[in-house]
Amino acid sequence: MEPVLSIRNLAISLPPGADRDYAVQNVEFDLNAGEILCVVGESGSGKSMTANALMGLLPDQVAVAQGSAIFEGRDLLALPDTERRKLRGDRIGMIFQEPMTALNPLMRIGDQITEVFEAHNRHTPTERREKALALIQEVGLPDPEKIIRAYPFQLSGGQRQRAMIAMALALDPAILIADEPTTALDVTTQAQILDLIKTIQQRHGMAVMFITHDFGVVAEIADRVIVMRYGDIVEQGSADDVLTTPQHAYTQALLAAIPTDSVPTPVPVTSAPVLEVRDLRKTFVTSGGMFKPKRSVTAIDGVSFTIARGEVLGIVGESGSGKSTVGRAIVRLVEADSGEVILDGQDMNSLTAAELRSARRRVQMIFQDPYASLNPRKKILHALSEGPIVQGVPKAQAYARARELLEIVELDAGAADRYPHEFSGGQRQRIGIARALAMDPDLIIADEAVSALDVSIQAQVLDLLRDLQKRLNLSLMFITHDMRVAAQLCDRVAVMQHGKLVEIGPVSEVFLTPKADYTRSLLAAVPGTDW
Amino acid sequence: MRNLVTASLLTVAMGLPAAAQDSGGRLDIVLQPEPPSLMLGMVQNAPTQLVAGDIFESLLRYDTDLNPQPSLAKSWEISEDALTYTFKLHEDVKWHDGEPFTSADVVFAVDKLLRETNPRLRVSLEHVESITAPDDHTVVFQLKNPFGPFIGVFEAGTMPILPKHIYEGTDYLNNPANNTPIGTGPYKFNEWEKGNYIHLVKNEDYYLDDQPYLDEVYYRIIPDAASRAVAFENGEVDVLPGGSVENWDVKRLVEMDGVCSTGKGWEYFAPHAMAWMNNREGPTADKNFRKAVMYAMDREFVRDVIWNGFGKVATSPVSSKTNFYTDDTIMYDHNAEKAEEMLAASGYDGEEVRILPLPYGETWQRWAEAMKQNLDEVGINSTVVATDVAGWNQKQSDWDFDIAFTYLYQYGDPALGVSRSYLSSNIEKGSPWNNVAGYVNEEVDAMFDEAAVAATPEARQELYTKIQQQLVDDVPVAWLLEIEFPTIYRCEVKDLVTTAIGVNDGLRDAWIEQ
Amino acid sequence: MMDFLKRFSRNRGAVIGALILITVILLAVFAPLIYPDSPWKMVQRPFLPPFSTEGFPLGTDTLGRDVAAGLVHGARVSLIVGLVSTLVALLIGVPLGAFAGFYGGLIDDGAMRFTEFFQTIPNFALAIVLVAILEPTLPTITLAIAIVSWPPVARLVRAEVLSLRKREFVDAARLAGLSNSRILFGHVLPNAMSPIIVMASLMVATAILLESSLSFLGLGDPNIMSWGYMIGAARTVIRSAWWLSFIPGVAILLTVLALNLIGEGLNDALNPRLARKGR
Amino acid sequence: MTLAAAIFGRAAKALITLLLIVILNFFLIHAAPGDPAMVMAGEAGAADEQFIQQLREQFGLDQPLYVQFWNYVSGVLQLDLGYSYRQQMPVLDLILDRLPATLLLTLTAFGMSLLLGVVFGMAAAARQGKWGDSAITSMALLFYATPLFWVALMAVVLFSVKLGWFPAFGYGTVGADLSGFEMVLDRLRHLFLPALTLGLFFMAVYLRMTRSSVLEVSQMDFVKTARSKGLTEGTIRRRHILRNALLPVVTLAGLQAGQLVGGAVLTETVFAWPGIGRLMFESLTARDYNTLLGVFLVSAAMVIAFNIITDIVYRLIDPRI
Repeated sequence: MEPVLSIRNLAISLPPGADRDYAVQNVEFDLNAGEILCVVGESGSGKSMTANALMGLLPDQVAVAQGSAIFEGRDLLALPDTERRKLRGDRIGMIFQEPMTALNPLMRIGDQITEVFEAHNRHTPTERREKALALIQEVGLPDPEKIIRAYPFQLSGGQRQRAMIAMALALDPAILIADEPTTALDVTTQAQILDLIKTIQQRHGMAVMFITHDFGVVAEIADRVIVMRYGDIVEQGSADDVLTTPQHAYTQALLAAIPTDSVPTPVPVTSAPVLEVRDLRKTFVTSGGMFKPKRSVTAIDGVSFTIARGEVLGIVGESGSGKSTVGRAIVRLVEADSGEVILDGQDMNSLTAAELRSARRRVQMIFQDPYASLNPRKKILHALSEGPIVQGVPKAQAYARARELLEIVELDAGAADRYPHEFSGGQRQRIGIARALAMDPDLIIADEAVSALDVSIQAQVLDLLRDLQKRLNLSLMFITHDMRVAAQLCDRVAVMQHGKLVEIGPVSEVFLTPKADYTRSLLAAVPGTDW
Repeated sequence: MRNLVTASLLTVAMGLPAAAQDSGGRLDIVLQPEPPSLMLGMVQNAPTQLVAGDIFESLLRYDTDLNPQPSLAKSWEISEDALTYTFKLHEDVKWHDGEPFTSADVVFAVDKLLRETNPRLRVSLEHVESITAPDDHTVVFQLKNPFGPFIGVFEAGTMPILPKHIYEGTDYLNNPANNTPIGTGPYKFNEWEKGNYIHLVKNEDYYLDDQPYLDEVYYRIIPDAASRAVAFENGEVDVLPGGSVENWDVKRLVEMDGVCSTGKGWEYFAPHAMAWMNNREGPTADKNFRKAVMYAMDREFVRDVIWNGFGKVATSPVSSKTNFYTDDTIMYDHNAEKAEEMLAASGYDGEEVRILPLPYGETWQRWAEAMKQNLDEVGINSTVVATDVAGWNQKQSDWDFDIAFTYLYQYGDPALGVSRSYLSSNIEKGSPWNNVAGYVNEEVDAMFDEAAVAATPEARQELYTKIQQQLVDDVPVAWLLEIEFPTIYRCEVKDLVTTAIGVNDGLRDAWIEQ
Repeated sequence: MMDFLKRFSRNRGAVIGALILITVILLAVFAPLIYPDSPWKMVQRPFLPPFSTEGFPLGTDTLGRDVAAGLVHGARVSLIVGLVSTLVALLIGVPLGAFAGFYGGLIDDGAMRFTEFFQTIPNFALAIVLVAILEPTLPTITLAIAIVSWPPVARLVRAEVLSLRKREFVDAARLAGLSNSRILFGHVLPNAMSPIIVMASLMVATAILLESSLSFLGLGDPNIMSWGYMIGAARTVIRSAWWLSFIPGVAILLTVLALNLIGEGLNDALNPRLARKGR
Repeated sequence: MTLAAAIFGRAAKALITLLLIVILNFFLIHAAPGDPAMVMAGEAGAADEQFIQQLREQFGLDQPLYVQFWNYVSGVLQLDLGYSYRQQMPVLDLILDRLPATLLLTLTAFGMSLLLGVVFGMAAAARQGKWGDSAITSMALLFYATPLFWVALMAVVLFSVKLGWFPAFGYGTVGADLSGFEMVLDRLRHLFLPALTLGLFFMAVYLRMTRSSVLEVSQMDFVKTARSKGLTEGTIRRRHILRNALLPVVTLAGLQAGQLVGGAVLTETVFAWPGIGRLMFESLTARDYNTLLGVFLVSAAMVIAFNIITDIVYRLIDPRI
C-alpha cells in the first residue's frame, strides 16, 4: 500500500531545563491511505508532540531537530511557514481533545466552519454557507440551520466534537489527525464519535492518525498501532498483532495493566451495613437575581442504598449522573435537601455543625485530582497529621502514625518532610489514601480516585487499594465512570443516571445480565468490549 | 475744616491724559476665583468687586492718593460742622435697562438695601442721622456727629448704587435680577458661562461722552495659578489683576517685552498682612513672647524672597499708605538675640505653638514655613496646621489657634479698617474679621472711639499716633508686610489703573492703543 | 525560597527595580545621618540650580532649602504613606474578601455590595473629601488613601478564595473536622498570598502617587517634607525653576517604577504558571 | 436574560447605591470644619456675626442637621439637588451646565486610552520578547508610574508654551464666535492636552492588560484550532484572539471608571476645564454642601453609567451571558 505520509528519523528537541532533551527521537512510520493508525502511549510519551510537529503547531520553544515527513512529494518539515499554512485545514485536518476549549467561545459554529473555506479562498459566501450546512448534516448534528447560528456554549460536548470534525472535514483533507478526540467524553458519546470518525474515514477514504492512551479505543478503531514511550516508538504493527501478541515488554505491561472484564465472583454480603442511605435528594438552584430566572438541576433524585462493612460498592455513571454528588452528600460537603445518611445508626444529616466536625472522621474521601487534593504549601506530614491532631490525637502519636501510613501506601517514610510538588501524580494519590486512612474511618469514599492517572499507574494504585481493602477490611464506596475499573474492584455496583439509581446489584449480575436498558447501553459503549 | 470742596474741575485736570484715546477693542482679564454673584450690593467678594465695579457705580471714586473724585455725583459739599454731605448727581444717567437714574435710587440703595445687606457700610451708617433727596438729582446725608472717614465710604465696593425699580419691595437676596445685574456703569452684563468666562459689553448710553472706550471685556476664569500665567504669556489674557498669579511668576512676567506693571490701585484697600497672636491663652498670651516672635521673624527675607521684593515691612497697625500712619514707634528688626532675651523673659517652657497659615495659595504657605523656621531658630517649637479656606475661617472664628496669618484691608482710614481689629468691644466668636486676637486695652479703646469722631485731621493724627505707639509696644498682633499686588498688563492697555481701587472700577477710562 | 529568588532574579527588570527600591529605602532609613538638619531649614540663596554650588548637589528651592535634603527626608514619608496605607487597605480588604468568598451567600452579597458601593464613588474625589474633613496630617492622609484603595483587594481575595475553596484539599481539611476559620486561615488564605503580595507591591506604588496628587492640590501635611509637597510647592515656579518639580517628580517616577517592576518580578516568580515566556 | 432587563436591573440597583452615597456623603461633608456662610463671609473680606447668621438662615444652615438631611434627601428623591450657596443657582442647573465638558473629557480620554491601549497592547504581544515589545511595555510602565498632574504640567510647558501647538487650558476660544466645523476643530484643540493627560495612565493600564490577555488567549486551544484550519496569523489575531482578549480589558475598564472620573478632578483643575471635577474641588473648599453632594451624586451616576456601558459592550462581545 502506498503511504500518504512517510516520517523518517524525526527528532523534536525540548527547551533546556525540561526533563529530557528530546520530546521524540528516531521516529519513523508510514501513514497509509485509507487506514486508521493509532498512536498509543501514556502521558509524556511524545505522541501529541509528533502530531503537532506534522501540523507545524509546535509550541514556541519546541522545535523539530531533524527528520523528514514526506507528504504528497514534499517534506512537510522543510516547507516554509506560508506553504504549511496552506496545507493546514486543506490537505491535513486536525481535531483536538477538549471540545470545551477547542472552539472559539465567541463565534458562531457556522462562522467557525466557513472560515476554513475563507482561509483557503474557496467558494462564495453563499456557497460556504451551503457547504457548512451540508457538513453539519454529515457529522450527524441535528437541525443544521439552528446549529450554524449557535454558539459553542449552547452545544453539548459530543456535539462540539462533531462540529470540530465538520471543520476538519471541510476541505476533504487527505489526512485527519485526531489528538485524543474522545478522552474528555462520556463513554456513550465516545462510542458515537468513534463511530462517526470511522464512517467518515471510510466515506472519504482519508488516512487517520488517531492519538490515544486507551487500548480500548485502539481495539475499537485501529487498523495499525504504534506504541510510544518516552519519545521512542517501542512497537508497531497491525492492531490485531499488537493487541493479541504484543512483542515489547512495555506494551505487554500496558495491556496487562488494563482492567480486565473478568468479573470477580460475587462475595455475598453478610455483615451489617456500615452505611445506609435512604431517599437522598438534592436539587441545585442557581440563585436568580431580581430579574434572573432561577434555574434548578436535580442532582440526586431519591437515592437509597446500603454498604456493608468490608464491602466495596461501586457507583458508576456518566458525567452529570449525580454520582459524585451522592458521595459529597454523604460526607455533607454538599447539604442534601432531604433523606437520611445513617452511619452506624446515626443520621449524619441531623448533626449540628459542631457534632459534625467530630463525626466527620468516620467517613473519609479520596479525591480525583492528585494536584488539587493536597495543599501545596503544607508538608506531607502536616497533611497526614492535621486531622488526627484536631480530633485529639497527641502530636507525637499522629506524626508516628503518619510515617507508618506512608509505608503502608508503599512510600518512603521520609516523604513526610517533603512538599506535594515533589511527588508524581500516582504518589500523591497514595498520599491521599494515607490521609484518608489516618483518620481511621468506618467508610472511605473514593471519588474517581484513579481517573486522572495513566493506565500503568492506575493499575498500581488499584492494586494498592484492593490490597488495603482486603487487609484492613475497609468499607469502600468507589465512584467511577470507568466500567472496567468498577468491574475489577467492586463487590456490588450501582448505576446512576440523571440523579436516579437505575440498577444496583452484585457486579456479575449488573455486568453480565443487566436489567436496565441504560446499563446495557453503557456496557455496549465501552470501547474494545469485543476484544 | 474742609469746606466746599468741589472736585469736578480737579478731575478733568488729572483724570484725562493728554493724548487722545483710541476707541474699540476687547480686553481679557483674569478672574479668580469665580465669583458667587455679581450683585455687588449683597456680595462683596474680591472677584465680585473686580467685575461688578464696572457694572455698578457709586457716588464717588478715589484717586491713588485717596482724594475723592466725581462719579455718579458730579459735585459735593461738606458743611462746616462736618455734619451735612450734599451730593449733586449727573442728570442724564440711565440704568442699563433704560430707566432713568435719580436720587431716589441712592436713598433706596443706601438707606434700605445696603443697610440690610452690607455689614461694612452698616458700621459707618450708624453715624448717619438721615439720607434725603430734596430733588431728583440731589442727595443729602445728615450725620449725627462728625465722622472723619465718612467721605471715604462712597466707593463702588462699599456703596454701590442699585436700581430701586428692580429691588424695592422684593426679597433682595433672592431677586432673580441678581443673576443679570442692572447698573449704571460703563459696561453692561452680557453673559456668564459658569466656570469659563463673564462677558461685559460697552454701555452705549453711558453719560460721559466717548466713554467707555472698549467694546467688550471678558473676565476669564482660570483656576490654576500656573495656567493663568501661561494664559498671559500666550496673549490669551491682557490683564492680570493683583494677586492672580504667584509672586514667582510676577517677576518673570514683568520682565517680558511689552508687559507693564503697576503697584498702584490698592491704596484704598492697603492690604496689611499680619498674624493674629492669641492674647487669651498659650505662650502668645505673654507680651514678651509676642515681642520675641516679632524679633525672631525675618520679614525682609520674606519680602525679598517670598514676595520678590514687592511690598514693605509693616511697622505699625496702620499701613503707610493709609491716612494717619506714623513711623514714630518701636521698630522690631530681625534680631535673634533680642528674641531669645524676650523669650527668656516670658518664661516660655517649650510648649508647641500652632501656626495657622492663610490658605490662599503657595505664597502664604511658604510664608508660614519660613515663620516656623524663624521661630525654630530662636527656640520656639511650632507646628503648621493644615487647613483650607473653610477651616481657616472656622479656626479663627473659634479662636482655635496660637498664631494665625491673615491680611486685612484698611479702607483708607484707621476708623474703617484698623480699629476693628483692636477694639475690645469687637471681641466676639463667630467671625474672622473682628478683634480675633482678643486684645483688650481700655485706653486704646477710648482713643479709637475719640479719634473716629474727632473734628479735625490734626486732632485725629495726634490720637492715632498715640494709639500706634501703644499698640506697637503691646504687639497684640504680629504685623508682617504692607502687601503690594502688582497689576500686570500689556503696555498697549492705557489708563487701566487710575483709582485707589485699580482695575475694580478702572475700565471706565481704560483704552487700547490701536 | 531559593527557587523564588532564582526565578525573581531571572527577571532583569525586577532586579533593577529591587536595586532602586533598596537605594530609596536606604536613603530613607539613613536620612537623619545623611542630612541631620531639618529639610525645612533655609540654608542658602533660593533657586540655586543643581550642580552649581558645592554642598548643594541638587540646588535649593524657593526659600533656599536644600533640595537634596528634602528628597532624602521625603523618601521616608513616601515610603511610610505607601506601606502603611497598603497595610491598612489589606487589613480591610483581605478579611472582607476572604469572608465573602469563603462563606458566600448573604455575607458575600453584603460584602460585595459594600465593595461596589465604594468603587462607585470616584476614589480620588473621596480621598480629597476625606482628607479635607479629617484635616491633612500624615495619619489622616494615610487613612484616606487606605480607604479608597481596599476595594480591589477585597475583589481579588474574594475571587481567589472562591476558586480555592472548591479545591479538593479544602474538602479534605473539612473532612478532617477542621473549623471554618482554621480552614480559611490555615489552608485557603496562605494559597492566596501570591497574588495578594503582587497586588500589594503595586498598591504601594499607587499610594505614593495618590499622596503626591493630594499634596499637589495642597492637601498634604504641612509639617512633613514629602515628594508630593515638593512638586506642589514648586509648580508655581515650574517655568523659571523647572528642576524643582522635576527632581522630586523623577524620584516618584523611579520609586513607582521600581515597585511596578518588582510587582512584575514577584508575579513571575510567585505564579510561574502565568510567567511570561521568553525571558 | 435580555439586555434591556439586565440594564433595568442594574439601574434599579444603582438607584439604591446612589441613595446610600448621598446619605454617606451628606454626613461626611457636614463633618468637615467650617461652613459655607463662613467661607462666603470670608471672601467678602469683612463680616460681622449678624451677616454670617443672615447667610446661614438664607441657606437653611441654622436648622438642626437631621432637618437639613431630611430636606435634602426628600429633595433628591424628587430630582431636586438643592441650591448652590456659592454659585447662587440651582445645583442641578449648575451641574447640567458643567456636565457636558466632563463627559466630553472623560469619554474622549476613555475612548482614546482604550483604543491606543488595545492597539499597542496587541502590537506588544505580537512582538513578544522582541525589541518592539520591550519598547512598548517600557513606555506603558513609564506612563503608569508618572503622576498625572506632573504629566499635565509638562504637557502644558512643552506643547503649549514651548511649541504653541495646543492651547494650555480652557474649553474653547472665548468669544471667537466660531461655528460648524471650526468650532469642532477649536474644541478638539482644547480637548487634546487634557484628554491626553487623563488618558495616558489608563492607556498604560489597558495596554498592559491587553498584552497579557492576548498572550494568555494565544495559548488557548481554540487558537490552535484556528491555526489548524490554515488561517493566517493576522486573521487569527483579529478574529480569534482579539475578541477573547478584550473581555478582561472591558471588565477592567468598567472597574476603573471610578478612577477615571476621579482623575478628572486633577485634570480639570490644571487645564481650567469647566467640568464637574473642578466644580467638586471648588465647592469642597467653599463648603458648598449642596453642590458638592450633587457632584458626588452625578459622578457616581457617571461611574455607574460607565459600568453599564462596559456591561453592554461585554454582552455584545460575549454571547454567553
